[in-house]
Amino acid sequence: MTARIGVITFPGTLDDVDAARAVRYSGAEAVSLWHADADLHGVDAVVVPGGFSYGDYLRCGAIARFAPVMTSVIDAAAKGMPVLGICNGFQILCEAGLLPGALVRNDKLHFVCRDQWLRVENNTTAWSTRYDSGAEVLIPLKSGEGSYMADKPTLERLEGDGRVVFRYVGENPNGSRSDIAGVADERGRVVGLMPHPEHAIDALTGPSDDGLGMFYSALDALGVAA
Amino acid sequence: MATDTTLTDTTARAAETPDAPQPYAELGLADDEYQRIREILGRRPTEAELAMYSVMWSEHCSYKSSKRHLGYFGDTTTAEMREKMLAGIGENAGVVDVGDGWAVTFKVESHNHPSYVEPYQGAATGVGGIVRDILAMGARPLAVADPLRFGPADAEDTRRVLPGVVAGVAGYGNCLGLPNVGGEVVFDRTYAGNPLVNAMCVGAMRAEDLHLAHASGTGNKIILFGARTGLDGIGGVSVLASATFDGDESAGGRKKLPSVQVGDPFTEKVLIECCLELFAKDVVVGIQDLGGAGLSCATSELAAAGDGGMYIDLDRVPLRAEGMTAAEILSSESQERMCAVVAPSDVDAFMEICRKWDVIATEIGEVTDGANLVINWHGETVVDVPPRTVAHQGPVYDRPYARPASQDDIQSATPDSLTRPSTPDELRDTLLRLVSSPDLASRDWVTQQYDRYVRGNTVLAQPADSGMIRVDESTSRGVAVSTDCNSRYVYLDPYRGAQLALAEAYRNVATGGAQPLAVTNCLNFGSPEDPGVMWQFERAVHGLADGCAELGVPVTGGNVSFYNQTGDTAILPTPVVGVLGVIDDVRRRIPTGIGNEPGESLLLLGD
Amino acid sequence: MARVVVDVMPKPEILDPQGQAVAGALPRLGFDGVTEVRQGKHFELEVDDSVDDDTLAKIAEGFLANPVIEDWTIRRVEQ
Amino acid sequence: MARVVVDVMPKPEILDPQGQAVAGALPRLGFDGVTEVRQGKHFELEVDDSVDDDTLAKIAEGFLANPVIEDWTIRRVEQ
Ligand SMILES: Nc1ncnc2c1ncn2[C@@H]1O[C@H](COP(=O)(O)OP(=O)(O)O)[C@@H](O)[C@H]1O
Repeated sequence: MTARIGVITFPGTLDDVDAARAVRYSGAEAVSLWHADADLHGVDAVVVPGGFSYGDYLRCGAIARFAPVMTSVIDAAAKGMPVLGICNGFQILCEAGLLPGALVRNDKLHFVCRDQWLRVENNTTAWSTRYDSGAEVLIPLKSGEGSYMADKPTLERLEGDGRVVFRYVGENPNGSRSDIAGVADERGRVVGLMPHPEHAIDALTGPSDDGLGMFYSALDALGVAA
Repeated sequence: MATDTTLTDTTARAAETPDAPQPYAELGLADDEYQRIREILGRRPTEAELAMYSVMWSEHCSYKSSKRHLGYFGDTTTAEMREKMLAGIGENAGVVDVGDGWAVTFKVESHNHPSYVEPYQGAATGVGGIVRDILAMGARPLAVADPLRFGPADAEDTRRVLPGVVAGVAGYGNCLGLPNVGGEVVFDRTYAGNPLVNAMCVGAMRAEDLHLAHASGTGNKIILFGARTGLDGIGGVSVLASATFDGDESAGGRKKLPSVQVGDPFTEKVLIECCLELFAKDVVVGIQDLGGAGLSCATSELAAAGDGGMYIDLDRVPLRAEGMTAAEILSSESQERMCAVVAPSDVDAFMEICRKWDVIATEIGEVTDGANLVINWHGETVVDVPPRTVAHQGPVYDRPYARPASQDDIQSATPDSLTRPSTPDELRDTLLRLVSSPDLASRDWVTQQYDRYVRGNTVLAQPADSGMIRVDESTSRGVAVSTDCNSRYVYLDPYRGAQLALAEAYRNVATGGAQPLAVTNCLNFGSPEDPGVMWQFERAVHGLADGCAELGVPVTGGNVSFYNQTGDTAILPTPVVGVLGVIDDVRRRIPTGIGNEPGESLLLLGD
Repeated sequence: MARVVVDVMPKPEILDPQGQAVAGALPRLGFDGVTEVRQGKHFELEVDDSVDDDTLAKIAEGFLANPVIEDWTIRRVEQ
Repeated sequence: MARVVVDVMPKPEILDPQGQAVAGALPRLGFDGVTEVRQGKHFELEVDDSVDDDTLAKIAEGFLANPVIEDWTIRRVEQ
């Protein structure tokens, strides 16, 4: 059986073609999902890709989270479906309440595009089992509002429960609290991160192919061999 | 606030009041140009017509000072050079056959003055404009590049202009999802009051999908789609409302209209996807982007390129502001709009696709079997003109040009007269001056703000010599682009300097592993009314054209930006040259840099 | 019709890099005496009279602001 | 010390894509009756009593707002 992984397109989504390519590279079938269609078309997992949904006007992800497709994603996530939010997708998942915290303007106020080292802090989530714990991976980061914020109790809970999945290595690129690059929900099925694993699937077009591990991990979680 | 409709300046009214004074001079038309319009029409133009002619006959739209010289590009292009050219000068953008059924289109545009007035929005809308040009050819935009010129890095105003321009290029391009794969950042004092913000876009399509702007087929519908039309960028035209009939003061209250446009990259992104779906479903006969001269340009160019006339009902244009006059609607430079010609049987399908993308689309008129472009407003005719006279038959000037006397002095100041470091200390000092010079500094501060990864096809970007994009994933075919110009060389010798710019861009494309195929340009110069500047221009055009002939690559299009000067001081002549190349397998690209592997041999080619 | 103003501000404990950048720049521009700056968003809504305060609060809390990081205030203004 | 509020809004004739996006989203979220939205910036400044209204106007005009495309208002608020 081939896993079917949905990739959502909102108006203003940009990295949907890239996310679909990454899904295909991992051996799964990419199914495109349209924001206005609540039907998830029987997919096994969902990627909420990067971009500027609705122009990121108001707040990043604030408008997209109300799309019909997100209601279905929230239901499916409650039942344990693996969901990965990348960059704008991470912001949407936070706005939708699937992940805690919020992403705010980079501390230096500029958009930052750079190849970023990340440390894998938790290799037990649906999207990180293919990495060794503590492994360092090179993944592009490109965002203007990527600074992860949460109140102290939330941060303590995240750290205590091992829900910080990826952390920035070296100089913090955006002012993110505790150098957090990505977090998971309580069950480790929903993961969001600012850097773009779908841009690190081939040394031809990215700095590494380290990002593929996230997609392979999802296949493992779904119990299908890639 | 609303203009009294009884005062609408209709063609009938124009015929009845031949002597009504008109503010043509304020709109930038010369006496003889105004007379020519009267001759063409056999009466005085209406306000709306005057607005159309004045903007379409401006230097920016009509190329009146440069046309005569630009012809030399065509004269020097041989049949052999033309072989891979699917569309050339005169179209929205040049199109080149890159093999395997792929066609690639590319062009550079300037947005210099608006970027000085309001750096962020000026640069942002510059990117938006060039992207729509590429889209109007039927292509999917693939990547952008941004050749930039600023005053000295430590000048007060550069601190306002540079961060704003870079943030604007980033803000618009990133949100549009186009990787930024190249550009330049150059500092010189002559750009202090006149930065250059040039933007390049590259797009690709299947060769058979090439869409040229034309409106043929009587009964075909004209559909305006994208953003609403507002009071953007029509500062100049507001003299009409107040001057022609010295209207009441409430109309005069509009005098301070913004000449700035604000971009909405989200709307443009949706517009791109919507257009590509319209092309794919084959429901478009002709298409034109709305750029500098707004609806004036789009309607007159579409009609001029067709075989009939055109009727437009201006009341149907969706507006964003209240009380706009016909002239204002026609001149508005509101961004993120396109105009399509659609067969009646396809209108429903067209509208359905626009609804899917939440794009406002309105049928505003149709192709007629008449000869004229006729535009109605409130049920009366306000424009009735032969479209070619607006779009293509603007004035052509033969401006005097002469080698400035100062050129000898400039050329005699050779490097021999420079003092050279002769002691270790002086050498150290020179080296430190070099490495601390803004011109040699890292461009990271700029390029870090640009997304170079989006869409996952970027094979080369900064710090490579050229940007390279994979066009076809199944075959790994790709294209490379580079823009270059050392304007100090051009200043010394415009002919050779332009050739050096070409040679540099050509080399940058070649060293990445691509075969250079075609050339575009953005010719940034001072005032064409200065014979010395005109001479620089004429020499640069000849140098570039002759260089292209020698290398066997055609100039497929370009852009001219004159009047780049502060007071009497012109900028350094800056003919930015863009070269496009093809590579049949991007996996064989050659990344910039040496020393990647131990044991590499270093060879020096040339002398 | 009424005009409603909604102001949305970063919570006091949340870092406000935009406000800080402004506060840091003012002395360099020769303006002294501004000790703190915080930057938020200002919305002006034209609403039908049918829209009551409860609904406005829902719009502010559920949409215009992100209560994880932002506080909001609403006021109706005379026109 | 005084608290000063500066609101910066896009000029009426200038396109406001952010406000448009909000206005467009509200009906989809089930909120009807909001006919127009404009979005701007809201600054809260803590200033020494030595800073006069003239200086504040200069700060707003020259720095907080971009007068080419934005209008601004200043008010001092009681604390
Ligand atoms: N404005 C810009 N936008 C995008 N890329 C730029 C810009 N300016 C410079 N670059 C890129 O940064 C790299 C270094 O630029 P530069 O130092 O000018 O290179 P070179 O001197 O080799 O031409 C190049 O890859 C160039 O394309």
